Amino acid sequence: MLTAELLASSLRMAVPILLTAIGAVYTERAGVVNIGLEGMMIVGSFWASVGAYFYGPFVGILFAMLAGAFLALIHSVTTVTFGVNQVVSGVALNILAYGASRFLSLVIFGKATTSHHVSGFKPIDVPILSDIPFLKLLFTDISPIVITALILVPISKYIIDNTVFGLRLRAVGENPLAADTLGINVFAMRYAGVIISGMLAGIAGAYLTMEHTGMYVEGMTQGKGYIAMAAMIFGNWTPTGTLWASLLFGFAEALSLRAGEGSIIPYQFIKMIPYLLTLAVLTGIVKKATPPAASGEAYNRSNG
Amino acid sequence: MEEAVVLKNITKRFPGIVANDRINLQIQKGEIHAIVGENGAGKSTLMKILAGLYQPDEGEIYIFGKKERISSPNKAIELKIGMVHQHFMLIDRFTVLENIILGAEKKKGVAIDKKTCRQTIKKLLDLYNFNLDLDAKLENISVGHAQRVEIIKVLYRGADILVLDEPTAVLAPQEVDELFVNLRRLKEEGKTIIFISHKLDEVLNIADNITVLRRGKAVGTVSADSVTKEELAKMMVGKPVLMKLDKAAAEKSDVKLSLHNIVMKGNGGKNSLNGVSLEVCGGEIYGIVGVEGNGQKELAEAIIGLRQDYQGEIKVCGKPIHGLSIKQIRDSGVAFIPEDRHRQGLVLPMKVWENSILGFHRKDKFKKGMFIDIKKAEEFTLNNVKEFSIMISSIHQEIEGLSGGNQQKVILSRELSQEPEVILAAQPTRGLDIGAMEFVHRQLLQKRQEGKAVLLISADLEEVLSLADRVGVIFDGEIVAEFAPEEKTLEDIGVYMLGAHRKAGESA
Amino acid sequence: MKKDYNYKILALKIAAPVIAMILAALISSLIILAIDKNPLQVFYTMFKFSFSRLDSIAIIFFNATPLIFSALAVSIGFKMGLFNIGIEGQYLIGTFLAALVGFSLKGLPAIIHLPLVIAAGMVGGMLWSFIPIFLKVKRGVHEVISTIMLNYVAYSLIHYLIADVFRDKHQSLIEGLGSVLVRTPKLAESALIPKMHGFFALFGVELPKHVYLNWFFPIGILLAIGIYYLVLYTPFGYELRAVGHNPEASKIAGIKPDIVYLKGFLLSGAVAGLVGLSDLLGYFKYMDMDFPQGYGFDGIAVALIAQNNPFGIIASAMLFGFLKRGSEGIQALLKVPMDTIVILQSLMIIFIVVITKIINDYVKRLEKKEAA
Amino acid sequence: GQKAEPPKEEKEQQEQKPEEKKIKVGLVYDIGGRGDLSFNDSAYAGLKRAEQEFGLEVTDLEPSSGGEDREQLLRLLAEDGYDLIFGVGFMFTDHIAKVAEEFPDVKFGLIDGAVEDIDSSSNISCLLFKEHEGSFLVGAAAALKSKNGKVGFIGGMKSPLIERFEYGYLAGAKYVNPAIETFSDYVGTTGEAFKDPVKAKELALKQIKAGTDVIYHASGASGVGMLEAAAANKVWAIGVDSDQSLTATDEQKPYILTSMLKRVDNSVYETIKDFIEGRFEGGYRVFGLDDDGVGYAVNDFNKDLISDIQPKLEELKEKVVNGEIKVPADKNEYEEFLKTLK
Ligand SMILES: Nc1ncnc2c1ncn2[C@@H]1O[C@H](COP(=O)(O)OP(=O)(O)OP(=O)(O)O)[C@@H](O)[C@H]1O
Ligand SMILES: Nc1ncnc2c1ncn2[C@@H]1O[C@H](COP(=O)(O)OP(=O)(O)OP(=O)(O)O)[C@@H](O)[C@H]1O
Ligand SMILES: [Mg+2]
Ligand SMILES: [Mg+2]
Repeated sequence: MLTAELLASSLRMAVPILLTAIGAVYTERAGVVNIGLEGMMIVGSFWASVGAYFYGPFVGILFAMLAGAFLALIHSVTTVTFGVNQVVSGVALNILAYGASRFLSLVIFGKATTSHHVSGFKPIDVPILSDIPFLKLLFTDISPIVITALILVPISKYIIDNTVFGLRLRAVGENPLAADTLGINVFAMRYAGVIISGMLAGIAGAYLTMEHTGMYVEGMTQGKGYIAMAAMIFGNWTPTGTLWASLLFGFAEALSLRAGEGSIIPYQFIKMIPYLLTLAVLTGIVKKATPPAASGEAYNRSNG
Repeated sequence: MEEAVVLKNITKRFPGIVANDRINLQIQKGEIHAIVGENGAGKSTLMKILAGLYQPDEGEIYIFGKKERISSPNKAIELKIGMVHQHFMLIDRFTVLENIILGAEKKKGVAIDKKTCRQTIKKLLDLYNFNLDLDAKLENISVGHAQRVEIIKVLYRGADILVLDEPTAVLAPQEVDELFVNLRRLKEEGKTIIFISHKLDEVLNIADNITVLRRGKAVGTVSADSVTKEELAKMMVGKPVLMKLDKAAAEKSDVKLSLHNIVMKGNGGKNSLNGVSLEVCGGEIYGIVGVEGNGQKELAEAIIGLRQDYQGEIKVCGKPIHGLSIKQIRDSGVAFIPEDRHRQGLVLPMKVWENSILGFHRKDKFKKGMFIDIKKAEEFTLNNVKEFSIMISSIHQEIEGLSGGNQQKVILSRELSQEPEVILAAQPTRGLDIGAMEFVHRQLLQKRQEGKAVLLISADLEEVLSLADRVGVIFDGEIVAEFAPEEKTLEDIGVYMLGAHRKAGESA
Repeated sequence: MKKDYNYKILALKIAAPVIAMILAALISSLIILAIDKNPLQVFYTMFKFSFSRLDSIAIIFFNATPLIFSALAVSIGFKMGLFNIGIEGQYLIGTFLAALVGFSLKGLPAIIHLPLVIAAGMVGGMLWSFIPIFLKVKRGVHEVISTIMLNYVAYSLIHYLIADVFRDKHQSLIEGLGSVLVRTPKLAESALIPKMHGFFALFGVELPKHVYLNWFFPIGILLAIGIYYLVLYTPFGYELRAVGHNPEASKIAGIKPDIVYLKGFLLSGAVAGLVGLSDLLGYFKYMDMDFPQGYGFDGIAVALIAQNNPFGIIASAMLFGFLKRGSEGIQALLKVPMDTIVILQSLMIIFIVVITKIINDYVKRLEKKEAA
Repeated sequence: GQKAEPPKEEKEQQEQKPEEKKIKVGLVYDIGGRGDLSFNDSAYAGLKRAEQEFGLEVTDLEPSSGGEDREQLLRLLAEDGYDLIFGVGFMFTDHIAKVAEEFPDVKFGLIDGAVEDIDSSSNISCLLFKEHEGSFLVGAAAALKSKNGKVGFIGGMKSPLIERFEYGYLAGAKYVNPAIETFSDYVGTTGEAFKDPVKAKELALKQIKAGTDVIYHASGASGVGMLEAAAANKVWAIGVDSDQSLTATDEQKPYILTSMLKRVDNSVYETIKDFIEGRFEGGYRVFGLDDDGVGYAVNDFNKDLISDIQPKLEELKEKVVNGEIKVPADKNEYEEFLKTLK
């Protein structure tokens, strides 16, 4: 069952989850819960089609990032500046993203549910890896975005663990008051975290549109934004952990596609795996989850 | 000689209270300047203003002669002012190193230059021969070490003016001594140190000059070697409190509350309660004094049933209560006035009348069928409001809007109106103005007349001495001495509180 | 002085949603202009179409019905400071259990069958709300994440049950052509909820045949009133609010927060279990793969706009019902895509939460000034 | 950039003068609506054609994402004085039945759905298609073109309708080459399965890796994922419903062997035409190979690709039309059919 082909499929399925989940790590480590990731993926997938259709893949990515960032900016303003409930804001943004994308698609492409065909980046081979027999299938003509996503893991791990930015990001997520007393701009850090998450979610959407199917189709994110949150939790709020979790979830999805007629467990149950695993993690059955201490709490100095 | 800090007419108001009232203060460069005052005197507030956390409503600040607006913590750091907060500002999940450098990281490109940081810190550690494991996660180190981290944090930022807010409140005596050695060395280095405390011996020991705050006002600055502890105490508390007089004799009845050898684990291996035994009779006020964090909180929580993880036996009116729910304990006749009224005593967004039946809302007298009998509850509240002369616009007002004193009165009225046999009062007057304070005191005395048992836990020595029939000094989770108030002077008690010759005197 | 300052607060609290709606409407107008339509004409048509016709008004009530239940369920969570984002899953499970009881039991008198079906719905909702609250109380799992996960588990589970287990195999094809629905068998007549036509007829109001307004609407209203009194005037409701605002103080006062959370969440789940029943028992008469989804999230919005006030919830559910009906109108009559209304709704939510927050903070400052 | 058409219709509505009353034709899509690259689009094409030809006033509407308001939209059109109203998709079956009863003077067209016991006097005309017959031909084409002797099918939402595509296709393949190996996958079990190109692509890649070199899909918009995968791996793809060679990208066109045409557009057009000419008939109207209601696409892009097998396909078409071959429409019939091959 565990063929290279299955792994390749798992990887493709994992990438959008991974990109968004890494974003989730940034926003959550900064202490802001971002349920709106699903919506940010949606606008990403749509705007990528616009950018790519009129100006080519690079603009596609750019548009996707900007769109995601824009939604994230709204989330920051409402939750960080005004301190409204982070979940509420996220929920509202998801509805907005859905409606706005359908509407704009109608205006721009003349149909609410699909864009025109767009073409993505040229697939590439990863130098060394693509020569290794077993990995060949995994690393020959794959999307540059896949590679970007994988590279982002160590980079993000480095940023979060070893850079000034990362340290301060984690600080405002753990104890904003303490960070504040040390002259760290809590709001700025949180804005940064949220907006990074928006950009990455946007890229994830772009990946679906440009690289995977060559077309934007309404609802093509299929709730991957939520799975990404699950992956982030399952990965224990760490980039590396998120990688493992995303691959695991991607694997589950790839598996569910192969559980056709004949399989013993109905594929609906295989579809549940990511969610059940996440619950298990949160419950401490698999391993103890340790969310950032101040995650989900608005900060304003007077209550400090 | 140059003045490091000059405060002119600093005023800071909080809802219902003037925390700092036109405070003037001069601090010379290179001195250790102590600020003393009772709880709620306004010490922390004043220092938070200096650290840029609060903005004063009025007044001017001069740092090294220059007029400054300390608009933010950043500004304070620029001005080389560093503060060690009463409640530590540390991040549990960070390492010691990360905690120290946070916000003042030495960079190599975008990355943190951990190596240079480490060296810089090592230098400081050696200079003041602190020992600290820089790679330990903060959640795993002791309070004493955490405090060192805070101090190093400040030095690492090159602060010349150090503010330490009640640094000793959490320290064991020998740790206190170490701290003092370090402070003296810092002074030699030419640093200016502002040292906050309400412990007189300490202050006299370490400080050059002492400023006394009382109820938000600066009542004077004296030099340490020209003042005695008595004089200081007098300045702190103000003129001897009147109500001492109308404390009529009440005849003690039988034991209503008894604790037998209570032991409770604390964090860091050592017990927070270490075999506490005491008895409170009806018609008696038993006062517990001690340095904060010596087990007062735990004691109260054990009695009210908030914590069950203790050995030993607690009896209320002869009945053991270990394992009973909080509700059951309350029903068995225990009233509780918690030390933090906002967090533990009230539901701020709810109405006055709702708060005044909190915990008793299921009592039959407040029920009509399946509903709460609003009418009864309102009558009840209005009655309390009259009896306790609570100042409110309406009992349908959210209790948030009330001043601290009136909020405390609501709690008091609620707890005392249920005819309790045992009254457990923790810091009942913290942060109250004199009027409210006197009122609370009179209420407690009245209950005493009525033959109830009152256990009064307070950090306010004067309060305890003026109210209690018997006083127990708690240190390290033990009652180290027990005596009648008139038997001991302030300094004797201070000595017990600091744990020197424990079990001295006619101990329990 | 105190008095009129209380009125001021009241005024502010009411102002919040109004301002939000105006802002949202303004932005939506820009959107409408973008597709060169006339906003005024669009809004006018929405109102005219919705309120100048008997059936529209009844349909607005019908549209509002599920939202009333789901918003009430959400608000119960909010009251105790918990976020039940799992209404979605809870009503799917509830609806399915109701359907199951509806089509598997036969020959019962309606007087017994209908109550059974409704009870089944509530049980289903409670079942699905028990898991997250149990995990929270016992294992400290945050309810937002767990309920989101459980929503997805519910989707898959329901799809499995409908497609593979209880699928109606007895739908006839004509000449073996056309197609049949992937759905449960039709529910027994005795399980269905009666329409309200007869009732309105008593007042000489003849509802058109195609209106599906049924007795779940009045049930929803009664429930709202019930919950209003429960929350404000019963010891349990009192505890809900106390724990919601300050668990620690409540605990010290002798209330057990965990018990309150448990009871409250189960209640919320039970109400959530009713969300889908108006559609199931009053319209579709079977549950299929495309059973309406999203009532849970709309309910959050409705509850927010109403600031969790049960009567406000009825009003804002009506508002959403109107927006839905209106969007059908402008789509059919002016060819304006319904998505403009979706956008309008989401903007409204965002503005509401922000403005409400600002106003509440301002009110707090007012009160502190009062005190100082 | 392409701009939306709607303004055109809108102008007509405004310019419309009361005296010369145009015939009004309305159409309500199934979820997915226009742009589903499938029968919604096809229906729209038919509507447009009729509009141009007969100068009608037309409106096309889309139900909300849940589809609860299908019935309302039908009714609104009926009330708004539309003379002929189409419901696209079997989801409309119950709704059209209800609305048609309320508006006996309005005619209705139901695509893919069958309202029970109605006759020619009814105001509902159910437009049904023998998708299995068309699928049979493309199945044969697939088998004829497959070098590896492996052909695949990808369906959208698992349902009897899509299964008819599946088994017709498999039968066609087996008919020309009983030894051929077949693969079938479905994207999902809900309406969502018609908008999930990501999954469709993965399924296609899976089949391709398994050696399949011709893949046919009946999965609406999800299909673009399959086309993408096929082109990328240089294997044959077979489109569905409308001629997908025409909408595909230049990279994809060379690999689209043909498309199974389900002429929803014709059925809509025909129905409108009959109505205008006063020949509207209720009941069931079946479109099959005989009347070109279904078939396979030949266009500038693929005519050279299939010229070699076209004679064979025409021959099979003949056999199906004259009943020599009875194409299976579901699993059981398919298994029966296989026996007859041995
Ligand atoms: N197989 C796995 N499945 C899920 N999570 C994993 C797995 N392996 C490791 N993790 C998670 O990855 C996280 C990080 O991995 P690792 O311990 O190798 O480096 P790390 O320094 O913890 O990473 P980071 O710097 O991102 O925290 C771990 O905390 C763990 O939660
Ligand atoms: N953020 C705040 N909001 C409202 N009131 C406050 C706030 N901070 C302090 N107060 C009040 O101001 C008064 C002074 O508080 P402060 O903490 O300065 O006293 P303190 O001298 O530090 O007492 P302690 O010895 O207990 O630390 C107290 O009555 C306190 O309740
Ligand atoms: Mg790590
Ligand atoms: Mg203080």
